[in-house]
Amino acid sequence: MKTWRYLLCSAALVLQGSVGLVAHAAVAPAALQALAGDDPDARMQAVSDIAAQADDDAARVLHALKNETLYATPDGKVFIVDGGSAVDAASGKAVTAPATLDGIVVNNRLRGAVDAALSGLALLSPQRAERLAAARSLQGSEPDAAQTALLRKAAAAETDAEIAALLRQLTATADLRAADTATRRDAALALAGSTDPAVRRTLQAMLAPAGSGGEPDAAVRAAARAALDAIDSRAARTEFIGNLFYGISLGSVLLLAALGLAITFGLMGIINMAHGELLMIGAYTTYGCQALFRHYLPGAVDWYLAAALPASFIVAALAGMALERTVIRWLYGRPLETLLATWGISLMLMQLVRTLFGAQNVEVANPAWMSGGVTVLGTLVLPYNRIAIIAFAFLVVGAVWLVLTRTRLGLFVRAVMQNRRMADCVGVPTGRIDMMTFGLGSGIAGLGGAALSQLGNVGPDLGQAYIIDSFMVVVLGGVGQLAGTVIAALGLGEVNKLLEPVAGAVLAKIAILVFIIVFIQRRPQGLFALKGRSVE
Amino acid sequence: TDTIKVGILHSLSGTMAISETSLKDVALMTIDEINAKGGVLGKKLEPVVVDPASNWPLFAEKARQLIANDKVAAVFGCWTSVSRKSVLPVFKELNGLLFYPVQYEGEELEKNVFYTGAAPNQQAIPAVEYLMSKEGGGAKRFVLLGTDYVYPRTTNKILRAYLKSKGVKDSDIDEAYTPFGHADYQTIVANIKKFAAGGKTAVISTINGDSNVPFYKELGNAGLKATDVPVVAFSVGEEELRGVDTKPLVGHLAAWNYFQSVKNPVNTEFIKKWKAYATAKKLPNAGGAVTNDPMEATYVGIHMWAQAVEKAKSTDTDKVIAAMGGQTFQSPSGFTLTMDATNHHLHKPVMIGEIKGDGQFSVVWKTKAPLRAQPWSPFIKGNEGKQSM
Amino acid sequence: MLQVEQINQYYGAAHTLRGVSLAVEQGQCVALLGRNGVGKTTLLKCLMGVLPVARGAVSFNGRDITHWRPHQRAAAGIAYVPQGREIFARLTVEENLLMGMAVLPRREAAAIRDDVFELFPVLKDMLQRRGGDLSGGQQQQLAIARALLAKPRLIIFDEPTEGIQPSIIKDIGRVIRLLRGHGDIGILLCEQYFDFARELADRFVVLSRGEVVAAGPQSEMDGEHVRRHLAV
Amino acid sequence: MNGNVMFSRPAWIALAVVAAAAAALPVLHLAFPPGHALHVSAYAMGLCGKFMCYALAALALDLVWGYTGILSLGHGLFFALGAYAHGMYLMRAIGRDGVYQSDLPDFMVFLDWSAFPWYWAGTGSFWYCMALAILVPGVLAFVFGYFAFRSRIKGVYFSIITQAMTYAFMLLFFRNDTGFGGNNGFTDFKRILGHSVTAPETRAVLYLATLACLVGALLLCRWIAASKLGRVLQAVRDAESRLMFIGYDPLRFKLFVWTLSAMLCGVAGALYVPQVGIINPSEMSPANSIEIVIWAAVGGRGTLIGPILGAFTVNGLKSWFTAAFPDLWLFALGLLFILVTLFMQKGILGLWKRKEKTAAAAVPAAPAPTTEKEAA
Amino acid sequence: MNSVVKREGLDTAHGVILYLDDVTVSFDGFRALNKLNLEIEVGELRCIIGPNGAGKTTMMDVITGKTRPTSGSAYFGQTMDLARMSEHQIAGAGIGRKFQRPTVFEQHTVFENLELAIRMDKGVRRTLFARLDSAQRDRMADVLRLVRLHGQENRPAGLLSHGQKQWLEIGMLLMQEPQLLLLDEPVAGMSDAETARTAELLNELRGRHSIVVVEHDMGFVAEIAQQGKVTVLHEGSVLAQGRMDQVQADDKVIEVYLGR
Ligand SMILES: Nc1ncnc2c1ncn2[C@@H]1O[C@H](COP(=O)(O)OP(=O)(O)OP(=O)(O)O)[C@@H](O)[C@H]1O
Ligand SMILES: Nc1ncnc2c1ncn2[C@@H]1O[C@H](COP(=O)(O)OP(=O)(O)OP(=O)(O)O)[C@@H](O)[C@H]1O
Ligand SMILES: NC(N)=O
Ligand SMILES: [Mg+2]
Ligand SMILES: [Mg+2]
Repeated sequence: MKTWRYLLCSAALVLQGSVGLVAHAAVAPAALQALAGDDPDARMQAVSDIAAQADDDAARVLHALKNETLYATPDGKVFIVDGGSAVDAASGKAVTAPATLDGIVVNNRLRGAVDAALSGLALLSPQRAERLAAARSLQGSEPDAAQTALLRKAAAAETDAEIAALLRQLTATADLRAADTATRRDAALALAGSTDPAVRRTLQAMLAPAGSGGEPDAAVRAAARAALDAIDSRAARTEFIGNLFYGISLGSVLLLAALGLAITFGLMGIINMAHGELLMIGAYTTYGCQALFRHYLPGAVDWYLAAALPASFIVAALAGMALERTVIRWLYGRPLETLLATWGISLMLMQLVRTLFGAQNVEVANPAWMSGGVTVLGTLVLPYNRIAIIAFAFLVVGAVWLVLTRTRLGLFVRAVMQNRRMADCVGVPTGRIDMMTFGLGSGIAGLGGAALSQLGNVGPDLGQAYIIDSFMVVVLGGVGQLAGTVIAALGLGEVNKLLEPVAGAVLAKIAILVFIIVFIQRRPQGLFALKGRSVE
Repeated sequence: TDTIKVGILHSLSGTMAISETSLKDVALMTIDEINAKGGVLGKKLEPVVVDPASNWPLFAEKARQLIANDKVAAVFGCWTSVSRKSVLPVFKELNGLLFYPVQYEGEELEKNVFYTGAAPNQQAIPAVEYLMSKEGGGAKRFVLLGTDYVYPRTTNKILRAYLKSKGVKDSDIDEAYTPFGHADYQTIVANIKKFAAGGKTAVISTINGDSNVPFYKELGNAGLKATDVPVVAFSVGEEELRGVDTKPLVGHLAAWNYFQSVKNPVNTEFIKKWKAYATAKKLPNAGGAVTNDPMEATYVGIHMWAQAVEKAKSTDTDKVIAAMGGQTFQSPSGFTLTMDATNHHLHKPVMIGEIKGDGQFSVVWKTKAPLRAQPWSPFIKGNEGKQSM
Repeated sequence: MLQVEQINQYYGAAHTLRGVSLAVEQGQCVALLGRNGVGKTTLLKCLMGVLPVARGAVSFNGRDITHWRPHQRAAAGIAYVPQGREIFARLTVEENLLMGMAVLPRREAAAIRDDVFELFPVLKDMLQRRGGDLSGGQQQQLAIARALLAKPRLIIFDEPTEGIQPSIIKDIGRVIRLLRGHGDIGILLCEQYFDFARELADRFVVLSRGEVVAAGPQSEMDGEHVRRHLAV
Repeated sequence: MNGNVMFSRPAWIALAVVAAAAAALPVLHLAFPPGHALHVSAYAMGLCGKFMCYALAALALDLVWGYTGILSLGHGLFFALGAYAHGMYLMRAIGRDGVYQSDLPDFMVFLDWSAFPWYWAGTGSFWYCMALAILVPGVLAFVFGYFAFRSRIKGVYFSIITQAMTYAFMLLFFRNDTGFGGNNGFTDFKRILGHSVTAPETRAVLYLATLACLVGALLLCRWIAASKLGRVLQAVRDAESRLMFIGYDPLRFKLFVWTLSAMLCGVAGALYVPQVGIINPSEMSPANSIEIVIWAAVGGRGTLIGPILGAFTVNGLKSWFTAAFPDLWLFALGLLFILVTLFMQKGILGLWKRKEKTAAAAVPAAPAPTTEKEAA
Repeated sequence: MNSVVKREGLDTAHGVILYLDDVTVSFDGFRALNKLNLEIEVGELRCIIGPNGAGKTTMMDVITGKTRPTSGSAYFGQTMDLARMSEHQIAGAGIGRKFQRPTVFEQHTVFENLELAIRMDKGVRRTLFARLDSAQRDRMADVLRLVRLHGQENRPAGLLSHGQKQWLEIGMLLMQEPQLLLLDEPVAGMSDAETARTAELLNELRGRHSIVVVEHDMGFVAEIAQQGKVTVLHEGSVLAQGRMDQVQADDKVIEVYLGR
C-alpha cells in the first residue's frame, strides 16, 4: 500500500508537469533530519516527503540513500559523500565533509520505499528502459480503486506496447474491485495474461466462498476461475521450460568442468586427480585478472573476462605442461600410478593456493553485463551469466572437436594416446605431443575454471567440488569419447534438474548416482562405447 | 615450566579451512596480546597449533594429543558441531577444557566445554522475530533453507515450533536442504520465487560453508531482491562475504552477536589489532582482513579463560571451570559479556545486519542487553524440565 | 647406408644381443634370419630406437644415430614394419595411413598415394573401418602400406609375411623387389619364411643367441652352416 | 611368484617379531604408570590401533586391487558400514545414559521417533552387530559385484561406479531421516559388553583384537594369494578374457575376492569405531576411499605387507605432520606421494625387494597395449 | 599322451563334434560370416584356409563364444548350443583355442601358465584348495619339453619372444585336453624347422582330438591335411572344400587366395 502512495504522489506531480516548476528547491532540512534519525516511521515519512518534492535534488538524495552514500552528522545534518567530495543535501552545495559523518542506515523497509519512489519518478521518464523497470517494480502490490485513475492516465500516455500492457494489467487488478460486475468480469478475463504473482493471489481470493470475502457473482467467478487456470497452466509450462533451462545450464557447467578431463583422462588415460586444481588455477587467474583490471584499468573492469579467458587458458596450460614434463611423463603406461602422483599434486596445489591467497574464498564478480538476467515468458529469469556459460561451453566443445578431428595435431594426439611407441616410430615427436595434449587439457580446465568463477566459489577447494562429477561425466560418456562427454554432461544436468523439484536436492543427487551405476550396467563402456575388436 | 601451553584445534586444510583458519589466527593474535601484557600467572602462553584437517576422527586424535601429550591447559577450537561431538568424549575422559566459539544448535551442556558462540535463542529466534515485525517487512511465509546436517536441522526444528506458536501455518513454511558443497541453486531459487508468490516471504538460510557463494550469486542474478524476499543467514559473516560480490545482495540479512561494523572503542581497537596482526604476519589477503562473530567469540573466550586462570591462580581444569562462572569481559560487540555459571554459555547481545555493497553489514536491529542462552530450547519437546540450566 | 657396429643389449640381466654388427647398403636387401627367440626383433627395435643399446654404435648415412629417438630416425628416413603390426586400433584405416606420412611435410601428406591401394586393394574398401577391426592379415597389409607411405630410405621389416595369404605374399615380394630395384632404398628383412627371404635378399645375416653366427651373400644362403643355425 | 610356501623362513620370523612387539604395547600401557620410561601412552596405543584398522582396510583393498586388478574407489564404504554396524551396538549400549535419558539414542529422541526403526532390531546384541559388520558390507558387495561383474564392467568404469556408490551412501547417511544420526553419526559411546570404552583394559583388549584380526587377515590373504586361486586372480588382472577361454568363470573369482575384501573392510571398520569414538558419514566420502588406495600404493601394491606398511607410513606421517607443521604439511605429504610414484615404482616395499633380487627388475613395464586395457 | 577323457554332456552320436549351420555374423552391415555351414567330425583334423579377412578368425570367435552369431546356429555335439553358452562354459565343455595373436598370461611364469590351463574343475573352491599331483606334474614336464620351453619354466611369459609365446599357447591348449582344438595360425612367426615340428605334433594329436587349423602356410597345411578335408573360406562362406591337391588346383581358390 505504502509503495503506491509514494509512487502516485510523485507520478501525479510529474503528470501535472510540475517537475520543471519546482526544480532547484532545496530538500527540506526537517525531512533530512528525520531521515537521519532513529524513528522508523518518521524516516518512512521523510522519504515520502522528499519523494513528493519530485525534483532532481530529491532524486539525488534518494539515490544517495539507496547507494549508501548518504551520511549524517550526529546533529542531523545530511551530506552526500561521493569519493572525496561532499554535498550538503539540504542546500545542494559542495562543502567539505565534517569529520563526524556516519552513514545513514537503510533497512529493507526504507529501501523498498526509496525504490518505489524512484520508480514513480521513473514512470514518466523519457527512457523506455527506466519506464519499463518502473512499471515492473510496481507489480506485486495491490492498488486501490481510487489510485487506478492515475495509472490509467499513465497508461494512456504510454507509447510503448509492453509497458502499456503492464500498466493495463495493473489497472485491471484495480478493476476487480469495481462495483459493476461486467467491469469485474472483464478485468478478471484481462488478467488471464498476467504474470504478476499478486494477481494470482487476488484471483484466488475471489474464488473463496462468497461469505468469506469471495466474489459473489457467478459469472465473475467463472471468469476468475478461467483466468486462474490460464495463469496456472502457463506457470506450469514456464516452470517446465525453466527446469529444462536449468538442466542445460547445469549440464554446461558439468561439461566445462569435465571437458579438460575428457582430454587428460579420456584421451591420455591419466587418472588426473589434480584436474580440479587446474580448474582452480583458471579461476584464480580470473581473480587475478579482475584484480589487475580493478587496479590498473578501473574504467574497463567489465571487460576483465576478455583478458581472463586467454590468461586462464595459458596459465593452466603452462601449469599442466610443467606437471607433465616433471611428473606425468614418467608415468605413461602406469595409469594407476598417475592417480597417486596427481593426488599428491592436488594436495600441494591446494595448499599452495591457501598459502598465497588464504584459505577463504576470493571474490570474483560478474561483469555488469553478466549480472542480472533476461525475463522470458513473463516470470522466468534466465540469468545472463548462465546463458553466457552455456554459449561458452558449446564454443569450447566445438573448438576442441575441431582441433581433435580436423587437424593433423589432433590425429597425432589420438595416435600417440593409442600407441605411443608406434607413433614415435612413424615420426611423431611423442614427448612434445604429450606435453601439448596435457597442456591443452589443462588449458581447457583453466577455461572451465574461469567460467565456473562466474557461478560459484573461488577458493582452494573449488576443484574438489567438481572432480567427482567430472569423472562421472567422462566415464558415463565413455572414456575417450568427446561426444559422449557432451551428452553425458547435458544428460546428467537435465535428469538432475527434472528430478530435483520432485525429490529435493539430496535425493536427486542420490538418484543421479544410482542412475549412473545402473546405466553403466547396461553400457559397461559408457554411453558412446566403441564396439568390436578394436577395443580389446 | 615457565610457559602455559594452550591448544588450538582448528582445521587448516580440508573443507572447513575456509572458516576455521582465521579463528586460528585470531587465537594466536589474542595469545600474543595476553603475552605482551605479561601473560597469565606471570607465565607466557605457548600456543600449540595442530591441523585436524576437517576430519572428525582426527579431531578426536588431535584433542587427545593436545591434552595428554602436550598437556595444554585449555583448547580453543572446533567449528562444526560434529567436530565438537567427536572431541567431547576425549575432553570428558581426560578432564580437559574446550572453548567453542561458533553458533550452534544447542541440545548440549558439558562441564568441560564453554560455549562462546550463540545458542538458537541468541540468534535464530530474534532474527525471525525481526522478520515478522513491521520494520523487518512483516513476513508471513518462510522458507527454511539449510545444508543437510544437524545444526540447520535443529535450528529449523526450533524455528518451525516457534513459528507455529506465532500462528504461522505449516503450509506457509517450506523446508529444504541441500548437501554439503551443493553448488547449483537454480531450482531452489526458482522454488523460493514460486513460494514467495503466495505472500510476503522471507528465507531463513542455514546454508553453511561453500554453498553460500553459489546461492547468493544465483539469488542476485535471478532478480530476487531483498526488498521482495529477504534472506536472513546464520552462517554468513564478513569472512564469508569476502568471496562474494555483494552489490546484488544489498539488503539481505544476517543475525549474529557481533558485526565488524559495530561502532565502539573496544571494537575499533580489536579491528585495528587484527589488521595490524594480519599485516605483520603477512597473512594472505591481509589487505582485506575482516573480523567476524566467531573471531570475536574466540577472542572473548581466550581472554575470559585467562581471567579465570588468574582468578583461580591455577590452570587446573576444575578450578578454572569454577572460576569461569560469572566472568565478564568488555567485548568488541560493545557489550559486557558474562559467562553463565550454570550453563557455560555466554550471555550475548543479538544483532541483525543488512549486507552493504562493501561487504560489511549495517546493523538494523539489536537487543538492548545481552540475552542468556537457552541451550535446551523450550521449543523442543522434552526440554521443558531443563529450562533452569 | 646403415651401419651397425658391435651393439649389445640387455633385458635386465639377460644379455640379449652380443656384439652384433651388420650393414645395409643402398639398393640392397639384407635378410636377417634366426630361430625363435634369438633376438631378431630385439635387434630391429634397437635399430629403430625403441630399445636403447648398451654398447656399440648405429649410424645411418654417415650420421651416428645411436642415441636418437625413434621419431628422429623416422624423420631421417627409416620406416619400420613391426612384428605384431602395431596398428592404431581405434583410428580408421585412412587415419592409420595418414599417420604413415607423419614425417612428410603437411602439403605432401594431404592425400594417400594410390600405389598402396594398387598393392593392397582391400585397404581401399576399408578406409573408414577401424584399424583394430581388421583381420590379422589385413592389419599386416596396413602396417606395410603405412611404412611405404613415409617414402623411406631404409625399410625395416619384421616378419612381414606373417599371417598373410599366399597371393599377397607374392605381391609383397614384388614390392620389395621393386623397392630394391629403385636402387636408393635399403631393406632390412627379418623373415622366418626362408624361401621368401632367399628370393629377395642380396645378403643374409644369421643370428643365434644374440650373436651373428653367419653372414654372407645370398648365394651362400642355402649352405649347411646356415641351415644348422636355423634348425631346431 | 611361484611356491606353495606361504612365507619364507625369514619372513615368518619377521612377522612373529613385529606381531610380538605390537602385542607388547598394551602390556606396557597397563603395566607401567604414566611417566615411567617404559610406559606407552593411551594416545600412542590408540594411534597404533587406529592405524592397524587402516592397515586392515588397505590389506583388503590390496587383495582386489593388487592381485585382481579391480581398483575400488569405494572401500571406504565397506569400512564405514562395518563401523556403523558396530556403532549401532555401541549406541544401544549407552542405554539411558544419554542426554535425553531414553532407551533410544539421543538423535532419535530428537527426531521425535518413539521406537527403533525396523533395521535397528536386534542391534542390542553385540554378536548380532558383529555379524552385521561383516555381513552388511559382504552382502552389499556381493550384490553390487554380481551385477557389475556380470555386466563385465571393468577398469575405470568399475572404479567410478564404486565411487558413485560410496558417494550415494554418504549422502544417504547424511540425511537425518535415514536413521543413523545424520551428519553427527554415532559418538559419545559409553561401554562395550559392559566395560567402559575408555578404561585402559578395554582399550588394550580392543587393541589386541585388532592386532589379531590384522595378523589373521594377513595370513588368510597370504594363503589365498599363494594358492592357485591367487594365480587365477592375477590372471584376471592381466588377461581376463584369456582366462575365460581356458574355462574359468572370472565372475565367480572376482565376486569371491571382492566380497571377501569388503567383509575384511567391515571388520576393520568395526574395530575402528570403538577406538576412535566416532563414526559419521564423512568416512564414506570418496576421498577416504581414495586414501585407502593411496596407502596400498605407497606401501607397494600386490604385496600384502606393502599396504600395511603404507597405511602406517602415510598415517604416521600425517599424524606427525599435522602437529609439527600444521600449515605446510600438505606440501610434504603431496611431495611424498609424488616421489614414491616416481622413484619407488613398487612402493616402499619395492625398495627393499629391489635389493633382495635385482633380477626382478627385468620385468618390463607393461607394454603399451596392455596399459590401454588397464586404462580403458 | 593319454587319451581324451569323455566329457559329460557331449553327445557325438552322429560322429560329428561341431556343426555350424547358416551362421551369419555382421558388423554394422558388413558380413564377416555369410551363411556359413561347416561340420567337423569326431577325431578329424580339418584345415581351413582362405584370404585375409575371409572370416576364419570370426568363425573361431563364434565357436568359442567370443562373438555371437547374428543368425544361424552353432552346436557342439548334438546338443550343446554354443550361442547360449558363455566363453568359460564352452571352454569347460571341451573346446580349446589358440589365438591368432599369441595371448598368454604375461605376468605369470611359463609354469604357471600351464598350471592354470590344467584340466580340472575350475570353480572357486576347487581352485583355492588345488594342489598339483604327480601325474599332473609329469604331464606338465612333458608338455614343457614338447613346446621346448623346459628350462624357461620360471620365466615370466611376457618375456618370451613372439614365437615362444606361440609355443606356450599351444602348450596351454594341450594341458586343457580339449576335445576340439581350434588353432588360429599356429605356425605364424615360426621358422621352417619349427613349423615342421609343429606339423609333427599335430599329426601326433590327430585322432585323439578333433582339430581345426587355420593357416596360410601351404607347406604346413599340406603336411597336416594329408588326405583329410581342407575348407576354403571366402567372404564369410565356404568357397571350396576337398583334399589339399583338389583345393590347390581349384581356379577360384587360385584366383582369390593362392595367386598365380
Ligand atoms: N621385454 C623383454 N624382457 C626380457 N626379455 C625379453 C623381452 N623381450 C624379449 N625377450 C627375450 O629376448 C630374447 C630375444 O627376443 P626377440 O623377440 O628379439 O626374439 P626373436 O628373434 O624376434 O624371436 P621370434 O622369431 O620368436 O620373433 C628372447 O629369449 C625373449 O625371451
Ligand atoms: N568388429 C568388427 N567390426 C568390423 N569389421 C570386422 C570386425 N571384426 C572383423 N571384421 C571384419 O571381418 C572380416 C573377417 O575377419 P577375420 O578376422 O575373421 O578374418 P580372417 O579370415 O581371420 O583373416 P586373416 O587371415 O587375415 O586372419 C574382415 O574383413 C574384418 O575386417
Ligand atoms: N555449529 C555449526 N555451525 O555447525
Ligand atoms: Mg621376433
Ligand atoms: Mg584371422
